[in-house]
Amino acid sequence: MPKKIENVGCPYCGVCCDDLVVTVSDDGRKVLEVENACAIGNEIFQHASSEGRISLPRLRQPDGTYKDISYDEAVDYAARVLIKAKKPLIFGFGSTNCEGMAAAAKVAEKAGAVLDNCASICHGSSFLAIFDNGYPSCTLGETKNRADVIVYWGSNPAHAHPRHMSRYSIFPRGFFTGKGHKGRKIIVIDPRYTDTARVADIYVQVKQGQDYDLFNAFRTVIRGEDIPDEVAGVKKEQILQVAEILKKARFGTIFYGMGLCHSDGRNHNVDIAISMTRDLNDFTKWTIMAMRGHYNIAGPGVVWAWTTGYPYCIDMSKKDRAYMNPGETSSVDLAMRDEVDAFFNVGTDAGAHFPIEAVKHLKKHPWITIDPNICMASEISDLHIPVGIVGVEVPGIVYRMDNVPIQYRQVLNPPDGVISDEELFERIHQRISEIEAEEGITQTSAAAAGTQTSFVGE
Amino acid sequence: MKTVTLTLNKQPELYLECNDITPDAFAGKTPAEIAAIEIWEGKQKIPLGDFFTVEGSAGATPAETKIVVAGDCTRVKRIGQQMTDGEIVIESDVDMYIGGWMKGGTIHVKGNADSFCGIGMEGGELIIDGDAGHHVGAAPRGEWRGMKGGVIRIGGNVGNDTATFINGGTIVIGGDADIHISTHGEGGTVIVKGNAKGRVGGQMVKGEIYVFGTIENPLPGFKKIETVERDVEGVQAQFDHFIGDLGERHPKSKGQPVYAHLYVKA
Amino acid sequence: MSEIIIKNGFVFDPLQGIRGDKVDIAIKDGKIVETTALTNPKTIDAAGMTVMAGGVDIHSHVVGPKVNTGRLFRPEEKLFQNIKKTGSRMEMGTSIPSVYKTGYDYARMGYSYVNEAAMPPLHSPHVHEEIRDTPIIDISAMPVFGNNWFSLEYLKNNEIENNAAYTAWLLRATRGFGIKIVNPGGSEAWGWGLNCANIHEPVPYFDVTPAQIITGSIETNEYLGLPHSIHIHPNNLGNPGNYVDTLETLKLAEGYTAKNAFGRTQVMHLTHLQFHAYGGEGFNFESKVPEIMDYVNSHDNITVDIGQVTLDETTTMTADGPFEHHLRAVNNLKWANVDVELETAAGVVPFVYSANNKANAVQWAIGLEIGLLAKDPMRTYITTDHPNAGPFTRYPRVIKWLMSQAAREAQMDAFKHRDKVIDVTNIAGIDRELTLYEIAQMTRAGTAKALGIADMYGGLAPGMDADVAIYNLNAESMPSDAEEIEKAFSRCAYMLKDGIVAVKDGEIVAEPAKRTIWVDVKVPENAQVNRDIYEHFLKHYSLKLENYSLFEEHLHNPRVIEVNAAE
Amino acid sequence: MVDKLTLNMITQRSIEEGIAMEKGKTTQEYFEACSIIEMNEEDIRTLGLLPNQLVRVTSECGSVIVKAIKGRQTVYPGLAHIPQGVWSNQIVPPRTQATGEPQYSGFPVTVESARGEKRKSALECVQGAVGLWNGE
Repeated sequence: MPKKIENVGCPYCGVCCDDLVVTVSDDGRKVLEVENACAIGNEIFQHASSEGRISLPRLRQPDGTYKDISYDEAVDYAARVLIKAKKPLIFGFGSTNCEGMAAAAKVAEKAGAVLDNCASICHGSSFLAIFDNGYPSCTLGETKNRADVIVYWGSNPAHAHPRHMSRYSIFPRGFFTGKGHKGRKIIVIDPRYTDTARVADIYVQVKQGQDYDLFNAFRTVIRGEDIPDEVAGVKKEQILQVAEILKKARFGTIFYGMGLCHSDGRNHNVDIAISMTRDLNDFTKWTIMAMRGHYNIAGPGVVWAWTTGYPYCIDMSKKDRAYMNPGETSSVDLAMRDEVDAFFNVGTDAGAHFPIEAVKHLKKHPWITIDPNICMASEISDLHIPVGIVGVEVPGIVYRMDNVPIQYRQVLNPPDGVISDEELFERIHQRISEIEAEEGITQTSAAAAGTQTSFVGE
Repeated sequence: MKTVTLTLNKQPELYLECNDITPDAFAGKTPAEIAAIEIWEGKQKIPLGDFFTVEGSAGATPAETKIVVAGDCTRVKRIGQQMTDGEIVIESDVDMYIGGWMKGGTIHVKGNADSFCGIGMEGGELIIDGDAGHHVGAAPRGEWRGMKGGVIRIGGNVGNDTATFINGGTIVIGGDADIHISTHGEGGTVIVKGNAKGRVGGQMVKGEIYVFGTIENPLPGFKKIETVERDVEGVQAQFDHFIGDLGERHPKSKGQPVYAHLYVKA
Repeated sequence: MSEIIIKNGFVFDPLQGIRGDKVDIAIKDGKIVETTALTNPKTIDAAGMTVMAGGVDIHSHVVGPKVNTGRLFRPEEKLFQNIKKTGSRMEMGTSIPSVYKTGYDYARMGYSYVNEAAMPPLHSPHVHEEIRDTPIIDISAMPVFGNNWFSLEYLKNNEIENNAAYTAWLLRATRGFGIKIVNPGGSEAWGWGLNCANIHEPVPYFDVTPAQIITGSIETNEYLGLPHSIHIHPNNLGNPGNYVDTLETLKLAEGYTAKNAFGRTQVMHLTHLQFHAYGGEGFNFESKVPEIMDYVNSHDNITVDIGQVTLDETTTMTADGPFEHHLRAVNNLKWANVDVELETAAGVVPFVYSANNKANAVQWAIGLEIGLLAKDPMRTYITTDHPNAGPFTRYPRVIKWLMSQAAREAQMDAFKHRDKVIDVTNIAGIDRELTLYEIAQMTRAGTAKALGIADMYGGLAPGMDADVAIYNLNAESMPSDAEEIEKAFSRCAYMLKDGIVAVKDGEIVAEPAKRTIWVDVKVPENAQVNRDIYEHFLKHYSLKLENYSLFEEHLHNPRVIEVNAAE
Repeated sequence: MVDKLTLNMITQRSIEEGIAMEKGKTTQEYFEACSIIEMNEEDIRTLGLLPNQLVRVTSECGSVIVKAIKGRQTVYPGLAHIPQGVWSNQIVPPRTQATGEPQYSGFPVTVESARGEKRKSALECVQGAVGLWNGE
């Protein structure tokens, strides 16, 4: 009998839809049907049970081909790479659960690695802005229940977060928003007339790269000061019109995306958006939220903050302490500066998503990919270690774009023998300890280690 | 004043972190003791003497100690970090954080410096003959108490984020500046002899900026109020005087709002 | 299994009335036992030292989303971090330490139990993940209720049974410990950028007053018979003149008596009283501690904790959303805010308390006055509302100030506005110096009793957990230099957790397993509440009911306290 | 009409890219979804192209052959878009301006006709860049 599993979380985007219904075959090996998911989410579940999944680690041979090896061999290889490197980089975690991230942090600390996640090339700018200016935000249910004005700025949920608008922002009827879309004003600010802009009440076409100037104009008119006739390609009249709507909202949310984080000024575009949100709270209630990309890309920021105090770009090479300064300890900068000498690509695809120049630099050193799937990174690695797909084969906690933890379920069994990220990292940690003991390698904090007696775990 | 000369005699595979190359750390030490000071390459701690030859001798106090660093230091970070007194001369290009958090003394880089030089500076003088990277004299991440004092002079161009959260002190840029100058500033002075690209004084509460060249994209939050005659860095000239950032909060002093001032050569 | 005997120490155990006597403490298999039960124990010689039960912190913010936001958005306080790694993990942070530093530092101070003071229910899986990673100390977490839509509706109509059923459900869903109330009604009003300025101002839309929320919550708590009482952060925090609201809030407890099987006697715990004892207005605020403490001293169904300002740079964080917004406008520093759908709101703002600032110095005096004017140290507890008034790592300093008038005077002399501070406070006229026995009351015995866990924690009677702190303080000849007191409480000579030596000479030597404490209440089936829960999740929450309750696998090493309210 | 046009390049997600990526980066769907450049009609005309012809896009750090289309999500004249992924990253400048984030959006490129050339597959792009490509 096929089995119907309800309330399944979707391992695609930061919307973290948790209302999927997945029907799986009797033997728990195949997905037969996925209900409620968007086209992309649907594809993830279908792909999990497709042919061609690999179930053993693969090691690059001198002739350039891959050879299957055992998990024990792969763990040993990975551990030795970490020990040997003066400064290994462990990057990714776009599709890992929090348990896996916690285990990876333990490995990074032990190995004196730099630990970084996809935010480094995505919403890292948001972190920089939050460091400087805070983050007046809310959970998505607040937006659904209260918001009468929604701004999408430099974000395009119609493409990147397909169910965002229907679940939380534009369309749903909430407690104080019983009229749904009819009761809301939607403002889209973007240089492109996107599919999201098509559903907007007001579309503001900002000149690419001049968002900061436009925010500055909004803030200036909100404070009652005058501005030039045109700013960032937008006419003064439209700026005044939108500013009035923002001030008169009962509750508003600004959802912003890569349009701010990836263009000139990066963090400052977000920084001034936060300043504007703060200003608007002198008039009414406004909140702001980063449209985080992957379903659990908020996760590493959360987990590593409680572990090290930093959300990303965490240099643990000193082992006693961590240090963070994007621009220096961020993956692409480390790559371009040749500042790391081993690369772990975990649950992401740096091969496809880093600028190719950065890939070339990293490729000078050992490159290990930990990912369920074949991807660009796996195809240029020295070692590819497959793991179970989180949210499909591996359960666990993930953090939604609003940092709300969602408990994900398992719907399929992983291919025979394939382990989770968490187990893999625990085994690498264990193996590093063993090798260090065998070879008498002393830690930076070796003196201190001598004072540790019995550790009783949970 | 006594001089210690360090010569980098081999290149690291990665980068060297040398926050103890300061008169403070060297003062009162023999060359052998200086050679034993620990520096870092990645997770490895190495004696300074493994990479540098140490000649000459240090003074008894930081004030009496001058350090000359020779050899190609493109891959050496953090020289002069938190130094309080004395002098450092770097003969070549140098990597990040030069003069970071420095409180006194002088550093002279004869080549270019990478990003974060003079970050969190409190006092002293940092001179870079060539270009500097991003975040010159800026605050470290999350810190709202930025540059408090001292002088930074850059001969060439700088990247973005000069003087973010500046509270005091002076930065003089000989060439052009990329976007973001004195963002969130609450004091201090930045002088750009060349052109500024844009976002000059955004979110700025108070402080001063002078631009001798042009601003490619001026912010709408700055309003011209007058044209004034000023003597800046020995140059007497007419400047258009703007106040701003009108989008930002402005405290009152004796009943009058306090603004940041931007002067652009007329 | 392991046996330990602690000999020759001066034992202070208020739960047994032991006042510094030299009593041997016997430990077997993680529990305190009679000395006769030991066969071949290892000996810890505590000669010349002070022995107490492990500390029990009644109110601290150590795990969860707003604490973590504080960690995340303050990289600057970790810039030159340089702590040698001595435990299994590195220690990062100062005002808001990482989970590892939190566990290690509490253990170093001899604490074994911390009650996390505010858990947003929606975020409970996050709270439990952090609990899992916090070493050594046992942790409970109180879900916040005072702005929760269910409770607002039920209490508006005085439906105590329904509110009780919902409370029981939420305690189980979040694996929570008790009823926390933060700025009742005000945080919901903050959903619209508003606040409830006093206990009589109705909540927008819900049309229930904070006073109704508070009395209804007391009735709910006593109906259920929970181990702890309601735990309230009252309205109008931090504003001059707020002592009036505080007194009115305290008076709401009149006529209620504690009904429970856990030895608890109070019906209301009012937290961080220091922030709520202000007279005057504007910048001219003054201490109203005598008025408040007179009331507290004469009403034994109330307990309070201090919330002592420690004059440090710290990070404020509370589920009092509007207050944090107000604070941001005061110091113009970075401001994080999270409104949590249907439940609560929280804000985080860094704050620098300075001895040069008159207001901060007055706050300092007010906090100490609370401790020094307390007639019953079993009902007044030492906290810093960590990290709001200062980090918990300053408890030893607070103890020093409470135990030494000379130390207080030294601090007052360092104030820039010394005389003005003395004018508007009472601190200069108080010569009381608290004793070690009183400190033990304020830091473990009293707090354990108020939390309803005094059968396990806070004392050294046979049968209790073998959580023991041994301080390098000779009770018979206390040091003349008060700094020695601070030093001794900062890094204890020994800290034992469940009979395992976790700290020796102030350093972590082992990381024994820690627990999650939660309260499971049985209530009669309640169809209406079940329906309300179903409806709100169907229409208003942004996630599914089935994914809201904590999955069993995310609860770590639980210790459940069972309560039966079904009869 | 000109041979070369300088445009301002941005790279962002598209839903086609998202679906295809989950299917696999070596699939034809991914190839079709990502090896394209969306330009304003006016700019396509200025280059003397018809929609769906191949162009070479060159930035400060490299060049890539993609198909020029008039996207559904229109860009204004002077702006161009390649969906995030393998092809866009052949030309994205890795400079981060000390933020950690490469210049994924807002960098100058020149676009010119690439008649007679062909688009590389994803694998050829990436493996080729690191010396691992050994033909189909």
